[in-house]
Amino acid sequence: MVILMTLNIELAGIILKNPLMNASGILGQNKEAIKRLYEYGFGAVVSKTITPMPRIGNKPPIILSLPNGGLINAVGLENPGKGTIKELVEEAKELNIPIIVSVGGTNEDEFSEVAKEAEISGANAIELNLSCPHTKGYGLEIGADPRNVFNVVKNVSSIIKIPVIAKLGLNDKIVEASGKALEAGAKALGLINTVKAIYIDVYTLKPVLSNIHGGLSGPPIHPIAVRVIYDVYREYRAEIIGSGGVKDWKDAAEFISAGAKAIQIGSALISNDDPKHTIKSILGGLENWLRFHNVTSLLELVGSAHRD
Amino acid sequence: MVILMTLNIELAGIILKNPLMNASGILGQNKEAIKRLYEYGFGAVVSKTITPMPRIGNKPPIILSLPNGGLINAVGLENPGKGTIKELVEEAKELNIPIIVSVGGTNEDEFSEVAKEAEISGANAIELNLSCPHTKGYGLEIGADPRNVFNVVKNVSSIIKIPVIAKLGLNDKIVEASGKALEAGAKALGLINTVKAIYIDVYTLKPVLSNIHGGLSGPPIHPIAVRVIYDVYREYRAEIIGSGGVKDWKDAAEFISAGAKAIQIGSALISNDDPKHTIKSILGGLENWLRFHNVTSLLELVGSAHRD
Amino acid sequence: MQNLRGIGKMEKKKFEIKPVKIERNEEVAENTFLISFLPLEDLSLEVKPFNFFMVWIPRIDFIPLSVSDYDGNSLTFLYKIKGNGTKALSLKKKNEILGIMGPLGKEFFFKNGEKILVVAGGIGIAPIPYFVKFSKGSEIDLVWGVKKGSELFEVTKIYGKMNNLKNFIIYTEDCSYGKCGKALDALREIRLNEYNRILSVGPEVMMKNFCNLCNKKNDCYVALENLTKCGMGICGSCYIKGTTKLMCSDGPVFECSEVKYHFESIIA
Amino acid sequence: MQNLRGIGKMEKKKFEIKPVKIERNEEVAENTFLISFLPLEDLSLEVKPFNFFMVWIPRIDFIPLSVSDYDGNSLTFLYKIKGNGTKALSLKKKNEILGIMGPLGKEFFFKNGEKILVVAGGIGIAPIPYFVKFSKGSEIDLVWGVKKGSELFEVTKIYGKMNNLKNFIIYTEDCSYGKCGKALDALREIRLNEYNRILSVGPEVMMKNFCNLCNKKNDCYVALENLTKCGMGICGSCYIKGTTKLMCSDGPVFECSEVKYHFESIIA
Ligand SMILES: Cc1cc2nc3c(=O)[nH]c(=O)nc-3n(C[C@H](O)[C@H](O)[C@H](O)COP(=O)(O)OP(=O)(O)OC[C@H]3O[C@@H](n4cnc5c(N)ncnc54)[C@H](O)[C@@H]3O)c2cc1C
Ligand SMILES: Cc1cc2nc3c(=O)[nH]c(=O)nc-3n(C[C@H](O)[C@H](O)[C@H](O)COP(=O)(O)OP(=O)(O)OC[C@H]3O[C@@H](n4cnc5c(N)ncnc54)[C@H](O)[C@@H]3O)c2cc1C
Ligand SMILES: Cc1cc2nc3c(=O)[nH]c(=O)nc-3n(C[C@H](O)[C@H](O)[C@H](O)COP(=O)(O)O)c2cc1C
Ligand SMILES: Cc1cc2nc3c(=O)[nH]c(=O)nc-3n(C[C@H](O)[C@H](O)[C@H](O)COP(=O)(O)O)c2cc1C
Ligand code: FES
Ligand code: FES
Repeated sequence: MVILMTLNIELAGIILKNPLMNASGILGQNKEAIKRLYEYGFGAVVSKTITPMPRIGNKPPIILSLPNGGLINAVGLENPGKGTIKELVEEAKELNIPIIVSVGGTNEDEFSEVAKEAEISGANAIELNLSCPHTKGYGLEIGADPRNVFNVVKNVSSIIKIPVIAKLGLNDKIVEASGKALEAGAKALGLINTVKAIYIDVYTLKPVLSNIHGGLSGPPIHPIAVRVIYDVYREYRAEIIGSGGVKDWKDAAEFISAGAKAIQIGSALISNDDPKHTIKSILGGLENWLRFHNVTSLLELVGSAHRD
Repeated sequence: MVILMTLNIELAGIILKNPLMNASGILGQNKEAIKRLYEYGFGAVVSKTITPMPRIGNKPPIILSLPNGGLINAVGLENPGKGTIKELVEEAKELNIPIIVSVGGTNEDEFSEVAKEAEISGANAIELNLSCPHTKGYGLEIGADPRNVFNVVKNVSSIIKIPVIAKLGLNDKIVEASGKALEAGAKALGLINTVKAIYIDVYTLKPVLSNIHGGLSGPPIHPIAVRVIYDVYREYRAEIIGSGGVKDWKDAAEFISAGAKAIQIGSALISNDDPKHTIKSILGGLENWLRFHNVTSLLELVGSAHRD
Repeated sequence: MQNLRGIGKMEKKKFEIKPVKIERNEEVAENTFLISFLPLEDLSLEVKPFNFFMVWIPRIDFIPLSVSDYDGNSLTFLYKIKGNGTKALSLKKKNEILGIMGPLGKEFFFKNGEKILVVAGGIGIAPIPYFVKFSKGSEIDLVWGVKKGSELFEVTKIYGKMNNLKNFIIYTEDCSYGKCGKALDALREIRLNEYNRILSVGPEVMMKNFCNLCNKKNDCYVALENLTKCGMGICGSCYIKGTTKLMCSDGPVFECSEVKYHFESIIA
Repeated sequence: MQNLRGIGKMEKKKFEIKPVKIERNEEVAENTFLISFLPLEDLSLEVKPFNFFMVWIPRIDFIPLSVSDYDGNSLTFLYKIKGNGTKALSLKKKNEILGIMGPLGKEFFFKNGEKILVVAGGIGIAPIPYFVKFSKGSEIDLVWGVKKGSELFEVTKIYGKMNNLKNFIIYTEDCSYGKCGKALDALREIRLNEYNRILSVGPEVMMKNFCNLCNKKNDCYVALENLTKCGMGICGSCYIKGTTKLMCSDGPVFECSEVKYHFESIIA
């Protein structure tokens, strides 16, 4: 107990017993999955991105492992619609773990509609998915335009009181867009989402994902995410949740040094490795890392790579 | 001889005995290096990016290997200046291997100045580096703006007769920028360059590259490059030289299926692996791949992933 | 067409798509096909009973199929045409190339001399031959029930003789062959206490009823066939209602007690 | 401060930066320092004589240093202050953390009973102790020349006794110790034909002269210290003039015949 204390962190006003959470889209669309994530040992759980109406998503193959150690996915924002939020939040409350509802939409009204539902259901925060790279109309098109980011965040944060997190994907203006999100009322930023990619089978000469395009995640994108976190933190000293390729404590520590306060883990949860063990060993590694630097709280290391 | 014939390909009017070349920046800044590249077994050699005046580049560390299997570099466009082009081209002529001179600059005049020198020296083609992600003023800022791409390519192609290749890096408008480059007279496109990234040492809490920011290359970026090649080929059926993470014949074959006619290899040449062996085994793999698909020329497989 | 094996060194990982060539794809009973694959690259797969693979039919579908047989190289599946995916698969010809992802799921077999009863319904027979072959040290009795006699095929002719397969009883609902009735009828006729474990594989309704009938505490198992989209434990589509388990990662075989809530949600 | 070893599994690759803790960093002679490192993570390095490492002094420099000693865990280097990088290194204290990249370069040693003469100039002595220790089956004679006696230190006190080190002759140009003169003077006094190989390590001008003096065809070697920026064979900064070789990948030890053009371009 005393030892784990050191990994407590406050993010957007929410106290997390540790800085790790699942990345949105990894489980998190029904109460069973929320409980499974809880059992993995996370400090908070994040729902799958929820849109106002249910979405069926793409036909499999929707997720593949690649020879470069990453995953590529085009799930297509499959989700049961906003009606499911209540069940997810209730389960999290029962388990006494903070829950962040990931919110998707094609325009300000859709985002607001789901965000409102999340607040009513008692979610601790919402995360606006402004960055899905493979579903037309839902995501990257919005997130890559700082004005759109401003408008969506502004709209949503004007109608709800719980913290709003803006999750942005890799784009040319990500630093500017981050600034706009903060200006519009985002309490924290989620950086980054998957990176647009394609995988082709050279024997059949066919793209493998049914959607052809997908998003690259896992270790390949980690140094790209570090760069974005570093640049955004340098500019705004914002609260950042890092996501992208974290598989061990060093990856997590690198995000924290760059400026992240919390960390989302997605691809590393494939059942290849034992997810409980993965989380435990990341937390253990981070604890040792605090000891190594002779500090008692993670906060002291957030953004530490920016010091001289 | 008869077997290797199948890997012949014509790119931007140049006949290559095989579709592989080094990626710019991997050796290629003096005649000794040109010969070394020739000995690796490439179908063409590419010079380091040359600017009008010599550049000293960044202080080491300038290149690192990362835990995710990629490299990160911020060489800083070190090069001996345009005066060296003659020596490089002469060496290539002596060895009877086509040479592409990579050209760098901060504005249209600088690009034109070096391009002209390359033409006078007898280079087979020039490659405009519109995509260096870590050297301010030289690259990505130009390549990410389709109008700038148009202007530089137009300027250069109006003053020289040898083929102009436009090398673009990952950016939001890469498909549009590719179109502009072609419109302005580029005979082929180089896709992609490294992707902006940072690597931080979690023990000393310091970014490791002296330049802090660097470009990610190697296997991590391969699926991203496939995506760009696929999208650009789909739009324009352009001649494309693929670059990004090719380490074996399958990676090369994936590029070709996506639409690449030729392939540049950079990170896979680190002396860890034996470069001669790497090239030989990629060529051997591609030959078998042609046989597998029962075709006699690579050209028949270029863009094959776009067929129904 | 030539085999590309050995061209390059590639790490083969469980969740990657691996190219295979169709060795045979034959209708062995009505709408029931036996397909076998040869890998195009060195795979060195470690395949265990009840592992399954996602089979990729390029640009058409990606469907989970249980390993029906494996000789260290050739990988055999048995499938029934259900919809588009299985239909498309049945039209694929010898030497065509597909992709496979796997082996997925947890293994399930016994080598320790136990007595095991398997009750298979319809295409539920698919994983049984490899299970029997692998559970060498165990004695296995098999009950296989089908609706119509046309669904039957000669198991030992296809898979070879299995010495540890002791009794093999067939039920047909159309009474055209073997015993007349449903596979589960056997549960009333056989003394279940003689078995260490009892396993049922087949349609969900059948497995649900099986779990209600099977009175051996903790030793009754079923092999689920939930919707499987990723096979790697992250999409959540295969979850087991009322539990935190995922079929693709924790199954497909579960004890009846683990899937109680899951079956309760099925209208029988 | 605590050792983080064993916290997580990490692949250790040659060209990655690996964290090390300074175990000692002491001036052993004028401007000459002995630094040893302990890895912070399990490395299992396979270090051979004449391998070198790039030593990372965070935010300051990244400099190539030859392995001077290695006991399977602690890694020792010997360096001379030349400019900013080596100066900064000399100011680093025990327990501070640096990074190392390596081992780089090709190994160079003999175990087969040959007789070897080594002529080291100044800090060129650095790689010799590990070379001697590794070349167990060979008999080694060592000549070490320095400008001033203040550059000397007791080699065997620091590195321990080396049984296969037969004769050890010291030259000083200021005549304050040992023989009076330059290391290369030894070449005129020693019968070179008694040796199977002769190796010189030191300033470029010295090695150039050595190659001119050394008359044993193909058996005269030098260890180059070209500008080294990447250490992995892709930046080209360490190229050997007139050849297609790279010092970092093909060296640092070369036969005199291989570096003829290279030395020709040196004035003096
Ligand atoms: C772990 C696992 C192992 C399996 N092993 C085998 C096997 O060895 N042999 C075999 O023939 N089948 C097996 N199946 C079932 C097989 O995957 C489905 O029959 C197939 O996916 C149907 O695809 P389709 O496109 O042909 O039909 P669809 O068009 O997808 O569906 C056609 C009909 O089948 C129903 N259906 C779809 N998916 C399933 C499912 N997973 N379970 C039950 N009904 C379904 C649909 O509701 C619909 O009524 C297995 C499934 C799982 C999860
Ligand atoms: C493979 C290899 C192994 C080496 N091993 C050792 C060793 O074990 N011990 C040791 O003390 N040194 C060794 N060196 C040399 C050492 O790397 C340089 O002395 C050091 O990089 C100088 O860095 P600096 O920043 O202190 O000096 P700088 O400021 O870079 O330079 C100071 C002076 O040294 C000269 N200089 C710079 N680099 C070199 C070089 N590579 N060779 C010769 N002169 C140079 C400069 O021209 C200048 O005159 C080795 C070099 C190589 C390539
Ligand atoms: C299968 C899968 C589904 C995903 N679905 C979503 C989603 O619904 N909403 C979202 O914001 N991000 C989604 N993502 C992105 C992840 O949340 C995360 O940002 C990304 O995968 C990078 O983290 P990782 O490298 O740890 O996986 C998904 C990622 C994967 C692999
Ligand atoms: C060390 C290094 C130096 C590079 N220098 C240049 C350069 O000067 N000009 C350029 O256009 N690209 C440069 N690049 C990018 C490569 O040409 C190539 O586009 C990129 O590395 C992706 O290919 P790879 O994954 O095969 O390395 C450099 C890459 C590396 C690793
Ligand atoms: S199929 Fe995706 S979690 Fe099981
Ligand atoms: S130091 Fe870069 S090639 Fe040798």
